[in-house]
Parts: sequence; C-alpha cells; structure tokens
Amino acid sequence: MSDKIIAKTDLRQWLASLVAGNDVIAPLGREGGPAQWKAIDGNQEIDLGAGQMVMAAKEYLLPVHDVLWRYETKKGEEKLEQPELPDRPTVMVGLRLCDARAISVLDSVYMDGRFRDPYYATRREKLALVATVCDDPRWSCFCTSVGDLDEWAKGVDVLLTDLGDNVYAAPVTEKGKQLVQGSFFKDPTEDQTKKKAEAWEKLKAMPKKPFAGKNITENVSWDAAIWDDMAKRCLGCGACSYQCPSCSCFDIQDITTGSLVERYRCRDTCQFTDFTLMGAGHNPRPEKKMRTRQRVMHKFKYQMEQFNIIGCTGCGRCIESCPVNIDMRDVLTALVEQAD
Amino acid sequence: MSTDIHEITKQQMPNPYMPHLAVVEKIIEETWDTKTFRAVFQDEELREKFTYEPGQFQEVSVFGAGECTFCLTSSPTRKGYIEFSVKRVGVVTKALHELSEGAIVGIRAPFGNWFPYNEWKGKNVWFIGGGIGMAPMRSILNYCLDNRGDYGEISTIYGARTPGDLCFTYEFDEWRKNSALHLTVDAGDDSWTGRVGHVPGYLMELAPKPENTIAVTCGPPIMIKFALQNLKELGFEDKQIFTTLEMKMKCGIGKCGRCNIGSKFVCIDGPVFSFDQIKELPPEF
Amino acid sequence: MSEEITEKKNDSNWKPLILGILCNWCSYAGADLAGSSRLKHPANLRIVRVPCSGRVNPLFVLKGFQKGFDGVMVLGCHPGDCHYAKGNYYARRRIMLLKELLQSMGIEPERFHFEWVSASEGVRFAELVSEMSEKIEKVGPFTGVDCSKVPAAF
Amino acid sequence: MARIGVFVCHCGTNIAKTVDVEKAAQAAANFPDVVYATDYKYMCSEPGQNLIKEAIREHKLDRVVVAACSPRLHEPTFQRCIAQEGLNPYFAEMANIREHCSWVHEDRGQATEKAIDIIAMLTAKAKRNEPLFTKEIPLTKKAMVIGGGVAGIRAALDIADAGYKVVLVEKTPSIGGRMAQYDKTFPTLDCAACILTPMMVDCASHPNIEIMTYSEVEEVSGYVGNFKVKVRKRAKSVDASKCTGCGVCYEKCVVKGLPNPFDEGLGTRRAIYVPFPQAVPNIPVIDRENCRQFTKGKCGVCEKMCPAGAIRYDQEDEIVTEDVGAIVVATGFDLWDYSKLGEYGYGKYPDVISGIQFERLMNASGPTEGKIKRPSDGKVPESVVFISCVGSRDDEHGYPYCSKVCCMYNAKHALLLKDKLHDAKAYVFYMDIRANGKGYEEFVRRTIEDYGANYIRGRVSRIFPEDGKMVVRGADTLLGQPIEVKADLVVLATAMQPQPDAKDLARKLGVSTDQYNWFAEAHPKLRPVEFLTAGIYVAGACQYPKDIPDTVAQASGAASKVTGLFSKDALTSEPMIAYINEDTCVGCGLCASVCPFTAIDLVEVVDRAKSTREHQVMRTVARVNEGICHGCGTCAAGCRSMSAKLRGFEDTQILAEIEALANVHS
Amino acid sequence: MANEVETKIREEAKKLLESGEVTVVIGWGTGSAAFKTTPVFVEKPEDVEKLVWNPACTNNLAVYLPQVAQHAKVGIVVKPCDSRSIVTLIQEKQVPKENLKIIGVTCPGIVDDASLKKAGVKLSEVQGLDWDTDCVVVGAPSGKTKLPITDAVKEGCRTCTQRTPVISDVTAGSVPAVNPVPIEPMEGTPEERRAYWAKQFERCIRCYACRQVCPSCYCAKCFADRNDVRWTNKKADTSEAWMFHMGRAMHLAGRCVGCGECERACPMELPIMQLNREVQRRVEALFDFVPGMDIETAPALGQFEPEDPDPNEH
Repeated sequence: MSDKIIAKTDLRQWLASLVAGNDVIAPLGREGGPAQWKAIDGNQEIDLGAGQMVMAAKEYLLPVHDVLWRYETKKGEEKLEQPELPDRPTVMVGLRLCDARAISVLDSVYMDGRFRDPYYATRREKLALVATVCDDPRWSCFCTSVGDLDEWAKGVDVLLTDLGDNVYAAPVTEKGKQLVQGSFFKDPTEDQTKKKAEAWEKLKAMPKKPFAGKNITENVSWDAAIWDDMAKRCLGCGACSYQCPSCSCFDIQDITTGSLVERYRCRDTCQFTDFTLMGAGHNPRPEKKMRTRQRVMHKFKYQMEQFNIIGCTGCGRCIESCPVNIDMRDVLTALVEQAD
Repeated sequence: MSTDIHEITKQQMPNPYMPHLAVVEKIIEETWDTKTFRAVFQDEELREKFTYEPGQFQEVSVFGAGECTFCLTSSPTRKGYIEFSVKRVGVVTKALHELSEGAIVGIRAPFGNWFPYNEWKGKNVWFIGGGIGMAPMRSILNYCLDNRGDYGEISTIYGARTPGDLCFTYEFDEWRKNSALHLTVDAGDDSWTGRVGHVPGYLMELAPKPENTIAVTCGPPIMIKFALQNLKELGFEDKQIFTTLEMKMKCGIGKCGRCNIGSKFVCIDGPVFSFDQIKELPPEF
Repeated sequence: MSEEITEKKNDSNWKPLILGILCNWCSYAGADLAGSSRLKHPANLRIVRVPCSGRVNPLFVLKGFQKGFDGVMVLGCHPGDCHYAKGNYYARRRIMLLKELLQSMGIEPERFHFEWVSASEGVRFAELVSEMSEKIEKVGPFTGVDCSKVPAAF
Repeated sequence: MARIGVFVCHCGTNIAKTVDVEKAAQAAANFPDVVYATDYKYMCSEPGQNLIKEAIREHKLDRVVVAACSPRLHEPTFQRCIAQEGLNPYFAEMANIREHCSWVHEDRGQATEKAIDIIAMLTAKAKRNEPLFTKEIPLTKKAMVIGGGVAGIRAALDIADAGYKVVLVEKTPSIGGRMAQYDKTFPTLDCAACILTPMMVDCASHPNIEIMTYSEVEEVSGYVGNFKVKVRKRAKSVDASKCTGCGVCYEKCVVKGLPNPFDEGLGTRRAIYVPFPQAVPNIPVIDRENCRQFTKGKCGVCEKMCPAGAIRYDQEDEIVTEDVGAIVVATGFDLWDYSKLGEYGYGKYPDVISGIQFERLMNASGPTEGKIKRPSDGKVPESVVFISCVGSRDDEHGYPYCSKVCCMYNAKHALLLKDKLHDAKAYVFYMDIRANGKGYEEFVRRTIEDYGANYIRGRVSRIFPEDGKMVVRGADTLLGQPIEVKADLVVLATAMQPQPDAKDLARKLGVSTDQYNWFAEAHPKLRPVEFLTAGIYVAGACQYPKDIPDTVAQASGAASKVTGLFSKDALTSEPMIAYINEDTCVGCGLCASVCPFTAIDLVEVVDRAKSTREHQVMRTVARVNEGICHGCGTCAAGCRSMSAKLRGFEDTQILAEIEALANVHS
Repeated sequence: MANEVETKIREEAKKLLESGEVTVVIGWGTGSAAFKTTPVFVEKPEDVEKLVWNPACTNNLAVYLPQVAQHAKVGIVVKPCDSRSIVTLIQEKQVPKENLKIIGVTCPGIVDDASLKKAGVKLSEVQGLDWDTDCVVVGAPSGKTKLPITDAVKEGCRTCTQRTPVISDVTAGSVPAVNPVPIEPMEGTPEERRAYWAKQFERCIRCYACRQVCPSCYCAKCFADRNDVRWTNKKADTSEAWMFHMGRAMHLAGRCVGCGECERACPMELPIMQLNREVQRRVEALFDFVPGMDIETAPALGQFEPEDPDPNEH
C-alpha cells in the first residue's frame, strides 16, 4: 500500500482532522496517574510516546462498565431499553501490536463464537486500529516469544513507526488507507523506508524466552508442579486479568435507582473466589491452585482449542502488575521444561 | 437432531442480552423451599412461535435483584408457556420466591444443548433423579411421554430426602399411566407407605438392563457419583449415560467465561453431556 | 451531575437535604418531643431511626455523602445516658474519626454533624436542625464526592 | 416482590392541616412495590384499623406502611393490627409524618414534600423487612423495690400480697422515707404516722418481703426477667439477728448532739442511733464517722452495755447479689437548698426554715415534741410567714417547674399553726394557688376563710432580721403596693428536686432521666409507670414532684405492672436482636469486645470447607446469646465483614431508606 | 550490608526447619528481575539458600498467615511494618501466636518499581540492589549509582518511624540510622481536596489488588463483594470507587500499619497510602493509638475511654 511519512509536528493536526469524521481514542496523559485511553477532541496533547499503556486497548471495546439495558419498572410505564451504541467510526491511535493482537483474541470470543456479542461487535466493526511499532520494549515484554509479529501486523489498519522527527505511517487495510490522508503526509524516502524496516527487525530480534517456538498448548499440563507454586504465592487479586489485553471474562450486575433497573457488565476475573461460586454455596474451583491453573490453561490451551488462537500476546502487564512477582515467562518456561 | 435451535434462538433474540418480558401466570409451591413458576411471554407472537428443546436452560431476571440460570422444566410439546423450578438459595432465587402471580420477569431463552432424544428413539429410557435434579429431567420425561410411541420402556426412579421434598407430585399419576415411576425417600413419615432408602440402592434393586437402554441421571453430586458407579456395575457404558451439568453462569452465550471447563462452555456445549463426553473434560467435577 | 448542581446553585428556592441518623431512645424521642412541643424548624432533615448510635455504621454516613446529600447528622444519647449503656461511646470513637476523615476528604465540616440529644431536649433538637440548615445554606449545595468541578490548582 | 400498602393518616387535622395527605397517598402509590395507598382520618381508630385489614385481604398486601405519628407511640398498635390478618407483625412500618413533620413545619408544600420522602424511606425499608419471631426466655418471679418510702412500701406490699417475693432496698437505716417525717397529711389531716406505721410494720412482717436497710444498689446487669442486682449492705455495726431493739446502746452512747437528719437538723441524735422511734427495722446503726470507737479507737460503751451482745465493730459492708425479674424504682425526692438564695438569707437566719423543718416542729415525736417553737430562742411564734415557690417556678435560681405540693402544704401548715396557736398570725405569700386535687381547693378555702390565714399574692424580695423578728418584705401584687410583715418565723416551701444520686442510679439501671435528673418514664400517658428498659418501673416522686395520693397510686400501678409481668410463665424475647452470619464470620472478636452486654461469645465450629471426613478442621466464629442481647447493634456497626447483623435494623433496610431518599431527590 | 542479614535469616530458617519447630519458612526469594523479589515458601533446610534480603523485599508476608499459619507451625521473615501486621493479626485472632516463629529484620526502607522509576532509574537496566549507609545502591551495566534513601524508597518507607520489628524471636541486622520524613497533613480548601480525591478515585478499576495484598484485609467476604447488601457496586464510577476506598479506609482505621503494599499493588497509581495516613494521623491524635505495637492493647475502635474526644468539645 501507499506508505506515508508525517512530521511529528504535524501529528496533532492529523489527529484533529481525524476527529472531524471519527471518534478518536488515544493515550491521554492524566495528572497524578498513568496515561489512559480517552476520547480526544483534537485539542489535547496526546502522548504517542506513552509506550505501553497501563490499561490495554480492550478498554474501549470492553469498557470497565458497560450498560446492557435499562428497565423502567414504574407501574404502567414498564419499558425495556437498550442504550445507544456509538454509530460514528472510531479510530484508536497509539496502541501497540500486542494490544492489537489481543483484539483479535477478543474478536474470536465476541464475534466468532456461536453467539455474536452486539455491544462488542457494534464497536468493533466501526473501529480502526492505528498501531505503533515498539521501539523500547519494557523489561516485562515477551511478545516475540509467543507470536509472529509479521502476522500480528496484518491485524491492524495502520502501522506507525517512530523515526525520530518523523513518523512512518504504513496503511495495512483499505480502511487504514482512508485514514492516512491529508496534506501533511508525504511519500517516504528510501532512507526512511530502510530505517522503518530496521526498527521492525530490531523489535523482532528481541531476546526470546526458552518457550519461544515451542508448542505451549501441548505443554500446558493439568498436573504441572508450577500450579502449586503459583497458588502458594498468588494473593487472588485481579490485577493481572483486569489489565490483560485479552482477558475477556465479565460479570453482570443490576443497579436499581428508584424504579429504574440498569443491567451492566463489568470486568471480572477467574482469580476471584466468587467467580464460580454458586448461589447454593458450591464452588467448583474452591482452591487458589484451580484458579491460577484455569487462567493459564485457558489462555494457552482452551482458547487455542476453541478458536485456534493463543490468548496471550506477551505484553507483560500481568508480570508488572503482579504484587508477588509471579512471572508468566517463568510459568511458561517451567511448563515447557517439565514437558521436556 | 432437528434444525439448529441456536439459529432459532438467534432469530428470537437479536440481542441475546435483552430479556423477553414475561408474566408469571402461575406459581406452584412444590416443597418448603422450591417453587415452580409458569411464565407466559408478553409478546403474543413470540408466545406462539417460541420453541426450545428438552434439556435447554434459560436466564430469568427479577428486575432489580438480578438474573439466574434455570433449566426449562416444561416440555416443548406443551405450548404457550414455559416453566422453571426454583430452589431458594441466594439473592435472586429469594426474590423469585417473593414474587406473586402477575409479576413481570425477564427471560432469555433458550440456551444450551439438549437431550439427543432423536438418537434415543426405539430405546428404553431410565430417568434417575434426586431432589431438585428432577427439574431438568421433567422436561425430557414429559417430552418422551408425549411421544410415547417413539420409545421403549420408560422408567423413573425419583428420590428425595423426605416425602415433603418430592416435587411434581401432581404429575405422578400422569407419569404412572404410561411409564413406571419408582419413588423413594431417605426418611419417611407417618403417611409414607413407599420405599425408604437412597436412589442408587434402589437402582440396584430395580437393575435395569443396559441393552438398548439410555440412562439419564441428575441430582446431588453424591447421588450422581453412586448412581454412576451402579450403572457401570449393571453394565451401562459411559455413552449410554447422560446428565446435565450445573455451573455458575451469567451470560448464557459463551462470553462471560464462568462456565468454562476445558475447551467447553457449559452454556453452549452443555448443559447436557454424556459421561463419555464428561470424561474428556478436565476433572473439575 | 454537574448540570444538576449548577441548577441547584442557581435555584433561589434550594433547600439543603440533610440525612439524619438518630438513636431511638434519646434523639429520635427528642425529635418527637420537638414535634409534640410544636417547635418549628426547617423541613430539611430526613430521619432514619436506629436503635442506638452504636448501630451507626460509618458506612451509612459515607453512603449519604456518596448519594449526594447536602449534609448528614448523627445524633445519639449523651455519654452515660445510652439505653444500652455503652453503645454511644463506641459510636463516638467511630463517628469522631469519620468526622475528621471527611474533612481530609474535602467534605466541609458544616456538612457533617455529630451530637448528643436526649429525649428531653426537643428544643435543642429543633435548634440543631435550624443551625445546621443555616450553615449548609451558607456553604451551598453539595457537589458530590465525584465533584465534576476540578479546580486547576491541583 | 413485596406487595406494600401505604396508609396515610390525617390524625384529625394534626397531620392533614399541614400535609396534603391525599397527595402523599397518591405519591406513595407510585413507589416501587406499592400496590395500594390511601388516606384516612384516624388510622389508629377501629375503622382505620379495619381499613388496613380489608386492604390486606383485598390487595394481598404483605407489608404495611402507616404514615402517621411516631412509631414510639403506635407501632405496637399497627403490629397487632396486621398480625390479626395473619401477617408477621414486623411487616408493619410507621412513617412519622406528625411529630417529625406536620407538627414542626408550617409550609404546606415543604411539609408535604417531606412527608412523601419519609413515606418513601419507610416503604423502602418495609420492602426489606423479614419476618421476626419471639422466643421464650425464663422469668425470675421476684422483684426488687429500690427506696423504702411510702411508694416503695406500697409497691412492695402490693407485689408481696399478690404472692411474689420482694426485696426492698433502702439507703437509710429505716424504711418510711419522707412521709415518716410528716406530721399530718393534707387535705384530710390524717396523722402521717397513723397511716404509714402500720404499712411499715406490715412490710417488716410480710413473709414475702425482705427488707435491706442501710443498703444501696451497686450494679445491675441482666435483662427483664433475669436481672442480677448487686446490693451493698453497709455495715450497721450491729448484728441484726441478735439485736432486740431495747435501745440501751443509744441511751448510753457518749457521743451526743449530732444533728439528726430525720429532724432536718432541728433535733439531735447520738453516734449509735435509730433515726426515729418507730423505725423499721428497729435496729440501731453506728455512725462510724462520729463514733468514738471508730474515730479514736477506744470507747466500746455500747458494746459493753448491749445486753444481747449485738454490737459488731468489725462488721464489714456486705455485697449480696439478688436475682430478680423486675425492679421498681421509688427513690423519692430531695429538697432544694434554699441557702442558695441571698434574698432569704442564705440559710444563715435560724428562724427562716423549710417546710419540712416546720413539719418536724409540729410533730409530736419531733425535736420539740410537737410544740411550735422557733429555733433561735425557742419562743412560741406569734406570727409566721409561709412563702411558696422557693426554687420552684424560678428559672433564675431554682427550677422552672412547679413543685406541685407546696400550695397544699403551705395551706396545711397555716391551718395547723392556727389550730395549735389560735392567736398566731399566718401569712402566706403565693404566686398562684394550685389546689387541683380531690378536696384540695376546699381545704385551702377553709384555711383562709375558717382559720383566717392571711394570703398575700406576691413575691418576697427580701427577708432580714430586725428587733428579734424577721422582716419579710415583698409586694402585694393584688393591691399593687409594697408590703412588709414582721414575723417570728418564716417557713419556705422549697422546691422538690431529684435525689442527688438519681443520675448514678439511672446509669446503673440503664434507664434515662430528664434534664433535671428526674427519672424519665417510657411515655407520660401510655406508659407512665414504666421505663423504656423492660422490667424496670417507676413509682413516686423520683419521677416528678407528687403528693402522697399520686405517689401511692403510682406505686400500686407499678406493682400491678410487676405482677402482670410475673403472671406469665415465661417471657418472650425481643425479636430485634443481633445474629451472626457464621459463614462469613472470621472470628476476629471485635463484636464481642464492643458488646455492652457481653452477649457475644467466640465459639469453635467445624470448618466445612477445610475439613475432610478423616480430618476435622475447626474455626472460630462469634455467636450471640439471644437472651442477653438487647439489640443495640453496636456489633453490627463494627463488623467489617458485615457478618454481625441486627434483626429489624439490617444494613439492607437502613441503606434502602438512604437510597430511597436519594432516589426521590435524584 | 544485606549479606550479613541474609546469612542470619538463612541460619535461623535452617535451625527452625531442622529442629522441626516449623514446617515452612516464608521469606523473600530472588524475583524475575534484579529489582524484584518474590515470596518463597521454604520447606526443606537445604532450600534456605533461596531466602534473600535486599531493598526489593517489599512484600508484607504476613498476608499469608491467616491462610497458612492458622493450623500449622510457620516461620516467617518480617520487616518492622510486617511485624506490626502480625501483632494486629494475633490481636484479631487470625493467627495463633504459638504457631509462629518470627525472624525479624531491621529495615532502612524498601524500593519498588514506582519509587525507582520516580528516582530516575531505568528498570530494564537494573542488575542489583543493595543498601549502603543512608543510600540505596543501584547496580547497572554503566556502574553503581547511590541514591539517598529518602529519594529511592516507597512512599510509606520515607515516613516510617519503626525501623526494628516490634515482635520477633530473633532479629537480624543493626538499627539503621535513617531519619523519617515528617507526615504533612493534607492542604487545600475542602473543595480542592474533594476534587483531588475525585480525580484519584476516577482511575480505580476495582481490581481489588490493594485489598488482596493487605494483611489486615482478611475478611472472608469483603463488604464490597456482598451481594445481599449493596454497599458499593462494581460500576466503574468515581463515587462507587470513593465508597469502596472510604469504606476500606474506615475498616483499616486503627489497624493499618502503613506497610504501603496497597499503594504498590495498585496498577492505577492511586495514592491509597495518603488516605490511610490521614486516618492514621487522626487515630493517633484522637485516641493516642498506634496500631500493631502491642498484642495486649485492644484495637482502637474496639475500645473507648469515657474521656474520649467529644463532639461538643471538639
């Protein structure tokens, strides 16, 4: 496709032009806290260099809190209503490939399963992904050990590469091509194209972990010793799953305000005791070991069997957020080593 | 199997999270802690065309209290209404128990798979149920009875803790008319003249022959465990034995992740499983 | 929320809405006495009756502010007068701490009042309601714990 | 969900005048789960209650909210009402739109809005009401009466006559109380002793009554039917089982001239004494503060003289614990100390005395053997001034209330003065004459008209001595001119005030007092002899100034309450008590440590989640003793995991009220 | 500096395991990065070499005790703040004292990812961490950097006044000479403060990491998880988050020992310690109570004095 170059000084103008026809979601710096995904109006200072965001890109597709419907119970006025979903095309700018890949994982669950999730699907179908190539992986990153970045890059609409003063914008899809338009875009020079390719190769050359290239799905075993070790340390918080770009489980709750009942879904995690606790008190996963195992096996085995996609993109958020330093890379290494 | 009911469900529910409004037409007090609700959809067109398969489940909303999963205890052969039986255990079931006739509930249905009754044609069917476990089997039992000619011998063993804990007593006569009904209780009372003892033991006494026979069992885990052992002893193979699994569910459509066991979701791959299928699953039950 | 608050702020008829949590034996009885003595006071207080100020879970007060009431008042028996002997002493610890914490959280001290009112203090009760109403009227409508107005200073 | 009926009461015009009751009912009809709402003139009347009952039947109501007066008034009424229709009584809630709304607000719009809010709150609460049930708790059929005055004596006799055991606890060495000090009683002029002494004797000889004199209540624990009262029996230094009451000891005692409180300081007693000749029990006590044996360590005269060998210098205070099912508080009153009042001489003029001192002067067994002599020089007075309202109706120096009996005893004193000293002049300064009892007004008129007492309407501004007389200067407000009376004796009708230790006792009993420290009854009209604390009753002037007829009537009332209580085989427990959700309790013990009644214990239970068939794992949880719990909810408010709960005031219910209010306003 | 302490920890752990006094020793072990440690559960004497002590030993290991030590003899390595958590747990009957063998360490202050980043350290380059006198030494390919302790440590550690464990069977290390930074009360007008907190709580995603790492949050059912009483719902809403954090702060009143783990665990960087410290400051001023110091003293809200501060005088 027709790759373009845009000067960093023009980025803001480009985004402002996108805002005219799209809802634009971008990393917005917040005082006193990490940058967050927010809808921008074209005037804010957005931070494409924010790097990997604390909250994954699923934030937009699966908001922390998503109203499913409202029911008015007032006598004679009973009415069940679905909230309006966005009808404008939406562009998400600045997400990393790991997050973009995670959206493919979410697509499999929410779009390809037997039932299609209307809330997710409506947002997803209108969503274009403008991803950025990582130039400075974090200590916790391991994307190259769980996936093929060339393959992942096909899942976005535009791929941006930081070249210093300029940004190299490569449209991947037709949708992407529509976005990379405007007088501020120029054709890249040969040198720029070369630099872009180097950045890409550099990223792919990131040191690999022992489990890279192994068939993790086959190595994840129900009886592995690592489950006991994890369970001992795990505190059962939800930080890993809440931040995971591909974790997709949710809870459904009702709120009653006067006569209005609102049903919403919100984030939930298989790491909470309550997750599988049934009304009568029975819990099929009462022990922490069962819950930690479930999360890993779901990502690396069940999701593969169901949708032929691994539910982990090596973003490293779970590693950074785990208060007891349970490192997914160590877990996978142990699983692979045990199998060998 | 018949046409893909999931396709029908999708047509019936363009947004699977939006419940259909239904009126509670009748409430039957089964036992001290269990009630059966008969609900009728408000939408007349839906009431006419609504269809489901025996063994499928539904999500029932009590507005404000939340939603809960119940199997359809009525048989699709009996049109115009749906039924579900509720044991009072938690917040939603308590709210349901407090409803009176005429109340409006939300129903999302039908979900999940069903008993492969077509494959059972020409075979004998034994239903082995305990307590509230009779609720999902009532649907398929009544279905088989309404298609009586398709099946061989139909027998039911139904047990409960006490005579007062037996549900659906008002249908016993009907069940006895065209099939065999064997009742047992763990502890009788003054008026109880029937058998006293556990279901698995009764099963051994009655000793159904495995040839050309299907066994369906549902009830408390401990009962299923021993019923299964005994069926094996009688010569039943895993694939001849069916049950319906209970697991916490929220969405009912394979998204929320709660009822995930291995690569299956109980809500879309189940709740009906044969024991050879269950054997393939991780041992979480 | 913000529109609603602006509306309230501009509404000359705005009257504060105060949640009162009163112990049954002393303060609720005091309020009853104010009633039977026909002691007029502003119609801003809404009373929740609890058996004892010891029953007042600080979370009730927090709930009140979360729900956006302009003020919350907790009244109990005077020390030594508790129908249950000691409930109000425990309440005092909890509520005094809460009172201070609410100040840290930026809820104006005028909005939370904790006081002893006995069954015979109908006059005092009526005065308290009047005083608190006046104070809150001065600080204005409560903009909520998720106050939409974020000053640039922070 | 619930099917709630809302019934808005007009209370005649009490509510309807200020609150638009129709509008309130209409608003209520739209609240969640309300299926029926109406208004009616008098909800508590029989037709009103029938209306509720019919609505329960017709609309299949399962919760009832009555918007009317304070639940402290009529909650039991409506609980009974719905119970008659088969509903659990605790499914009734009252929205207080009278005391808290219509009576205190004037703006109809605002009052109506508030009433609607209140109804919304209580409706939301009612929706979450759970059926509550009472339980049987044991009952000790023995009563304690605190205070051995005429009220205590009457109550004790009534209870004892009904066949129940009574312990009568009296602080002083003898029962009899104030009335024993009086000479005659108005308006019949019966001799006080003639009435009282037989009652005292009856008490002493009654097989069901145990008298503990010189004793005080130390500590009260337990609850209705099951009180445990610790009583300190102060050391009398006399062995009651040996003493014959011969009186040799006090006749021979060497410490003389101690002021006798019984004579209000006008007479004297010795260090070992009986307060008055008719004392019951007739057993002397040693005043250890003045006894030489105790102050100097040597004397022993009484011990030597006692023929029965009953003197016990080594006797110690004894603490006894009494198990009783009910307690009657009849501790009486004290008199205001007029020495606070500068105008009347700060108590420094001996011939300005109090009414009760005058009473002792007239009493045949008093310090003057019934002869009226003025304290300063023993002169028989020729003119006596009686001043009423000394400390009463006087917000500035004393109390704003009327002491109720002063007008009558002023009249009595004037009459008796004239009766004894026919030529003496009696002047009575008064503000108003309040003679509103049976035969009272006639009595006052008799004093004035038949006995010629000189009644002067006005206040005395100053009393000062002049030429051996007391000059009483004041104003005659009827004539509108200043007046001065020269009197030999001035008698002040001092205000009645609570006993100085009333507050302490209230604290021990867990009952309340009013702003003056008078004991506060549960309700002045509906429950005038009961305290809010079940099983504790009030009689006599410890509640408020009373005359003897009222005191005795109330004592009998309290006694009948006690006998009513004792007529049951067992008590039913208060259903609104705490309980613990043991599934979520982690046994931290906070609830137990904050429980004012130590009603919570930590117990070990099997941890089902961790136990196997072979190996039982235990865990600790809290458990409420339902007999002891009073339902204050201090545990429930403290429990972090919300495992401690309070029936009737559940978190769900209180939050529902808060949220309902927020919803009405959102 | 850490080495002697580390050796002592290992010796003591070995003794405990060899003698059979305990079945497990909970301590810190090498983490998956040089600036990380992870809790380790040492069950065999030969495994004591897994135990480490360095400025990254942030976990308050007392959090495991209610689960692990309720019915088993357990050895545990604790910092001063952790030891105060143990006092609280014993007081509140969550751990029997007789089941514990406590190896205490003196503590100059602990670092975490956030504090290092704030001090300008590039995490991916960190190769080692140690203390020197009033310094944290950060090893990197480019050499060692010394950071003043108060600049490098976690927020809670900067103000910490307790440098030796309050309860322990043995204590390793000498008392470090570190001067705590005084705690400043919050400034600003009420409106500014409220706005400040609203902005913080707005970020909360309700993952409950703060609660799960807290040794004092051992409730079997958190008030926030109750579905019979909706104290707060899971709606991602500032006021709901306010309700949760305020409720939690009140529940920790007089119980929070200031270990700072909640703030460290928070992925959204909520200043939870600031909130807890406000409560703490006031508990101390009102009731003269410092939590976790003495097993015999009843918890601040589980007792009262008739002379407590009264609303009428305050």
